[in-house]
Amino acid sequence: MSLEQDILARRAAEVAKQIAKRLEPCPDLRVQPWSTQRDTGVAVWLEGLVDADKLQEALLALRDSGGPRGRREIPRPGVATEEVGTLSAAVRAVLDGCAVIVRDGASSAEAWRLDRVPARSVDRSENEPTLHGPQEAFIESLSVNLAMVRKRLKSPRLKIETFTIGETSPCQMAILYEEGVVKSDLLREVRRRIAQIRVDYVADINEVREFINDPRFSVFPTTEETERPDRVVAGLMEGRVAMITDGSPTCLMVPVTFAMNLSSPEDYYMHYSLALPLRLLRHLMFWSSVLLPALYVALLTYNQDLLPTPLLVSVAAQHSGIPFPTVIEALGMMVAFEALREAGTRLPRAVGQSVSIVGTLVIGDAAVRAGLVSPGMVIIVSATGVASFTLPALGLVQAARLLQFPFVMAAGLFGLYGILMLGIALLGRMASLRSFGVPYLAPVAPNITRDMKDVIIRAPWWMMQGRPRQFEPVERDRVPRHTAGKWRRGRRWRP
Amino acid sequence: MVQVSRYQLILMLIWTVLGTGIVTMPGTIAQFTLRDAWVAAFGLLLGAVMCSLVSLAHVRLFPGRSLTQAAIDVLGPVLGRMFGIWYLAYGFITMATIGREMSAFIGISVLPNTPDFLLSAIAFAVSMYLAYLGIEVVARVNEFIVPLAAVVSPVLFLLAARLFDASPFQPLLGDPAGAAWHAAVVPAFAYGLEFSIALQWVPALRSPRTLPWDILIAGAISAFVLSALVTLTVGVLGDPARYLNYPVLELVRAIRQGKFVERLDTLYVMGVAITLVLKLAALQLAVGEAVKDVSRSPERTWIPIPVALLGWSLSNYLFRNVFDVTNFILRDVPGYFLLTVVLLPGALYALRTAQMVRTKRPRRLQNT
Amino acid sequence: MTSVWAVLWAVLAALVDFRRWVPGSWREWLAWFLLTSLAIGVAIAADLHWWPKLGPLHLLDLAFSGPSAWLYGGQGVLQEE
Amino acid sequence: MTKWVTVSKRQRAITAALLCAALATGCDYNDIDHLYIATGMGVDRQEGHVALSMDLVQPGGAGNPATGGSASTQGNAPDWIVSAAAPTFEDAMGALQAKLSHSLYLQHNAIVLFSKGALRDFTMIADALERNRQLRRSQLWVVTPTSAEEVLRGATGQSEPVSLVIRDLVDEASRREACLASDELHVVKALLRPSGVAPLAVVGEGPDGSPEIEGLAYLRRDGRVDVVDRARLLDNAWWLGRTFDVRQTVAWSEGGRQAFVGVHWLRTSTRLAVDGPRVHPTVRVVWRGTGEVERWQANEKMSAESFAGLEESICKDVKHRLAEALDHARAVDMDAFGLANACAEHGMNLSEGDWKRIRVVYDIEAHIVHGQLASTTPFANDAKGGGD
Repeated sequence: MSLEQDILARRAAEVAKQIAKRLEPCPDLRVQPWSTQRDTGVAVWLEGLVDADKLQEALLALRDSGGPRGRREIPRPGVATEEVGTLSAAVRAVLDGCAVIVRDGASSAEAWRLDRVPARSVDRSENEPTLHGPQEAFIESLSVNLAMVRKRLKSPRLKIETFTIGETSPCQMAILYEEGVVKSDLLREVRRRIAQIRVDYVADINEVREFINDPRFSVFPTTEETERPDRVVAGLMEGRVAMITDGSPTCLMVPVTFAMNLSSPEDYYMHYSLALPLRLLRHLMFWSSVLLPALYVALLTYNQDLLPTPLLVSVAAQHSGIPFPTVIEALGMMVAFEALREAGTRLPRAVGQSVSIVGTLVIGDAAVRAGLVSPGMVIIVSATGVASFTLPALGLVQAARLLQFPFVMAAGLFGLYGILMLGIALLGRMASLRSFGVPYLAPVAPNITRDMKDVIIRAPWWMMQGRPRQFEPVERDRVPRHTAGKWRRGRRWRP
Repeated sequence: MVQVSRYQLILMLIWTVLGTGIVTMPGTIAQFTLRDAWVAAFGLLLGAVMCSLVSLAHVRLFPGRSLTQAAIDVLGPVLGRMFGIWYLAYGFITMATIGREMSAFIGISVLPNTPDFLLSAIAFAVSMYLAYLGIEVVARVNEFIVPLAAVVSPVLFLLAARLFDASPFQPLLGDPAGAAWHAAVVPAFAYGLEFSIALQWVPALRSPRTLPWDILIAGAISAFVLSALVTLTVGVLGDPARYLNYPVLELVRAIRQGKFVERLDTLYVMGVAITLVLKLAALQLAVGEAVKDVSRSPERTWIPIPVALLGWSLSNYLFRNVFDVTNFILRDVPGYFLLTVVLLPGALYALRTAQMVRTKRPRRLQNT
Repeated sequence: MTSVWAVLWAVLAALVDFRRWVPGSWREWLAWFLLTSLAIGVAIAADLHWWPKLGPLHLLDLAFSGPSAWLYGGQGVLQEE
Repeated sequence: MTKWVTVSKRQRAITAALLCAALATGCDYNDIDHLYIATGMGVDRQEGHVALSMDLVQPGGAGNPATGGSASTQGNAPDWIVSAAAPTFEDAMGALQAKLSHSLYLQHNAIVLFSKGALRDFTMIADALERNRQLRRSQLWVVTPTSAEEVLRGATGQSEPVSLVIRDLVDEASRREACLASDELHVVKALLRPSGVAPLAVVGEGPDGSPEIEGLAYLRRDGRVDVVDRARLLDNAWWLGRTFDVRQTVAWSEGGRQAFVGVHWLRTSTRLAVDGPRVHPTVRVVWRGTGEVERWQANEKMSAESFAGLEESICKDVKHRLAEALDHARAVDMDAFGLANACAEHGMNLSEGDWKRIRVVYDIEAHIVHGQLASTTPFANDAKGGGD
């Protein structure tokens, strides 16, 4: 578009016409002339995005005051204003939910932010439920989400930078960090990667995630996604950076390590002694959700010697008469289970649950009765599913779902040896991953002993005075040393 | 910047030496002596001390340089490359030995019908991948394995210790000293000298200065572990340890605890397979570094494939059967390794010192 | 536009990253060629069961069994199974 | 960011081939229902042939709740026996496999049951067993005086494979007399030591066809066997190491009258110590026992003094039993109690047969802890009983 066309016309009606022409066909565009003693003009807005009552109130106030002459002279109670100088800016403002006030004879217009964008209210967290602790979750509005973070972190050092991404549909995006804690290199890297995003529109923060991810094709989540403001605040205080886009109820945090994906916010809201068994369980469950079917196949087809005799006899009895080789049986069952799981999430909620339960029970039972599948296989595959449900990070669940297939194939090829070799390769791959410079397997490999107190165990809060070293925070201690002195020595308050 | 911490280095060295050590060393030791087997295992420490001395000279004279780089520095591009090629031959032969030991071991113990070359091909492929990912990743995988090993191996130890019986060791030190020395030669010169591959990793170390000390620590830990293992093996198996190829495997096979724990040998084989892959990866890193220096290449990503390929085909070709491997280790390796990783580098350092003295003397005269 | 095969190929390429496995300079090519041809030659020799009387192992044995025997304590005490 | 590559046909083929290759199976693939799981092996000798009987698990059998009623052709038993004979052990294995439609799976073999006759060719068979990596090292080697095949066949129809029953029998017995734990490792170890004799558990066919422990057998490296019956089991078990929970009836002479006291040994241990000069060593048998009185048939009141007297006569009895067992071992020329081993551990290598001439002294200390229960029952004094 040429520069000439982009200049706002001097006549307000002409401007309104131009805007309408850009947006045409556009039945929800509203144009309303206004006039004061001195000026005349039009207001242009999209119905539905603008709070009509407020707009009329503001226009009324405008008429009483004598019209806009300069920016400062207009009394606009409760209305945020921006000056727009070009036609395309005016169009964008209209699309953004502003009312554009054009004055006859003026070279620029005003965008009044009177948006009433449809949004849901703040609700309980659905995807990351906990029993204890705060319950609220982010919604699809950036400003509300930022407010929710601000509400929890009343620190003057909490900094919020905004970016606009999306070529066709610009989208506001904010990065949040705690100044003085976050490592400056990390911040620079985040800004650099965000600047490189080229996308037409942003539907969800996942697009941002895929653009700024370290490994391009890794199945492992190298960014943390959460819909819980409390988790975001905890992350910020550890020296991490959070990203929120407008229109997405998910917040992205970097960097993240593998072990963090296995810790649930619940761990921090419960008594610390409970966190140890639960985390151990989750670590175990992650590996069993990846390996269980493969191990079963390996034990049944290659390494029967590892089974105790009574178990072997019972498994052999279950398996006699099954027409398929164990590998095929396993792959078939796994595919069927994945299908059921997918059906469970896609169907309407009321139907979905019954489908997944009924499906597993009825179809599994029928398959066993028909002699198509051995009962052991049904148990193993559903145990794998249950194991993956214990993982708090959805990204890891998806990784486990994907990874179990190659492992079963490896087990079919070389038994335990195949599993082991693939496992080492996977471990190498995981060890080579980095999330914004932080090794993915930290603090286990490379070993950071100080940070181990929040990996498998969760140390009591009074022992976690230092921030995790793996993120190299500028301020290493949560509380300045001189005030923390007596806690540091392990002494606690006694009556 | 790729950097390996001291802790990682020590772990890498321990796995490197114990990788094949736990498979074959108890067997070779038991061929010579049973009563003194536990002493012979400390031969490993002798090798560690030699390597430590060599590395002491190395890090003093060539801080931040690998052995092959040092050779090129001292001997010039032509002679230095010759040394590099000699070192490459050493690396490839060692790799082939390990590959053959591994394929034979796994073939015999868990996958008898799968061709050996296929088994070693997989192991070489995985270790190649690790070597490709770089020394840092190999070090991290080593680190990751440690907690697992720290849990599993004591359990195996304890389970086997129930069958322990001290009579094979009585009377204490009853065998002639010669037999104990014969048994100690292989641990000292064939396995202990493998610590020297750390010299090739020097450019990647965070603190190369402490390398001699780290080798000593790794050597002491490995010698201790090996001695405990050998003691346990001989104590449990008794006389049969003499004729069994893989005594530790038999030791684990003997474990039975109630009705549920009846056969753990496959688990043990898998554990050994992990350490062997890590060992192969560590060697490939060292050899890759040598290839890089010899071909004067700034890149290292192209190296793993040809190195692994050659190591793999050599492992199939050089050793036609397991006896070739055992024979080679018993008859030739001690002298070969001593020459390659102790005497030749020693000569190199002497030469360097001579060069330095010659160049420094005039300067000092000028200074004074 | 990108086809499905291109995506699969890109995933594979990212996982194994073989495009970086190609040598760059002529020296690298030379070393690569030497190592690979040696590997292939040896593999063919093994496949054809071609083991010469005086193989590399025998050469090493000739050279180093003496020094090793000296390490063992002077005389040929090596026991063979 | 992402640089898409254009894909040639060759690359497409490679990708597709890799995807297909992922569905293949390896060389050692052996599905569990294509295996005959052997839980026990019987070795017999038939006119110069080795006869092997395999105890194979029948997964569809009655013992498995998993399949319930689906009985297979061989009936409802949990196991079935297949036998074959051939001149050598390996040939016999081959002949066995030839009779089976699935491959024979030996890794779960729990026992090897030798008939007494089969042990004459022991070295050959032992070598085959020791070298066979498929077999467990922890499997039990057990002897039967009759035919192994009969013992195995006699008991089928129970709820568990017969070889597992035998294994449990021997396991249970070895909890009392440790020497009955005759697994391969211990037997081979014992045979290779200077004495060259190993104790094995003896299992026979009971009156109802089910197996039972019949005693102990000594096996010499050359295949000679000597069976010790159950009556003399305890004497020999005391020589061979620890016992737990065994019972002994001691004859106690008290003022000219005989009385019998039942002693329950909670634990006993025996070890051999070598003393004296290298030329004429003395083997000291150190026997220690802790027990309680279970039956008190003496007129005397139970007291510390009477316990002291009792301990004395127990020592005499134990010594007598040990001496008798040693005499028997000397008579059959088997160094069953490892006198040569003890000397070798002391640095003395005895020549063949020298062990018989070694002086043996007994150092026996019994410790009776309590016996209240035995004396407080109302029937204690009236109970009649005799020693054996």
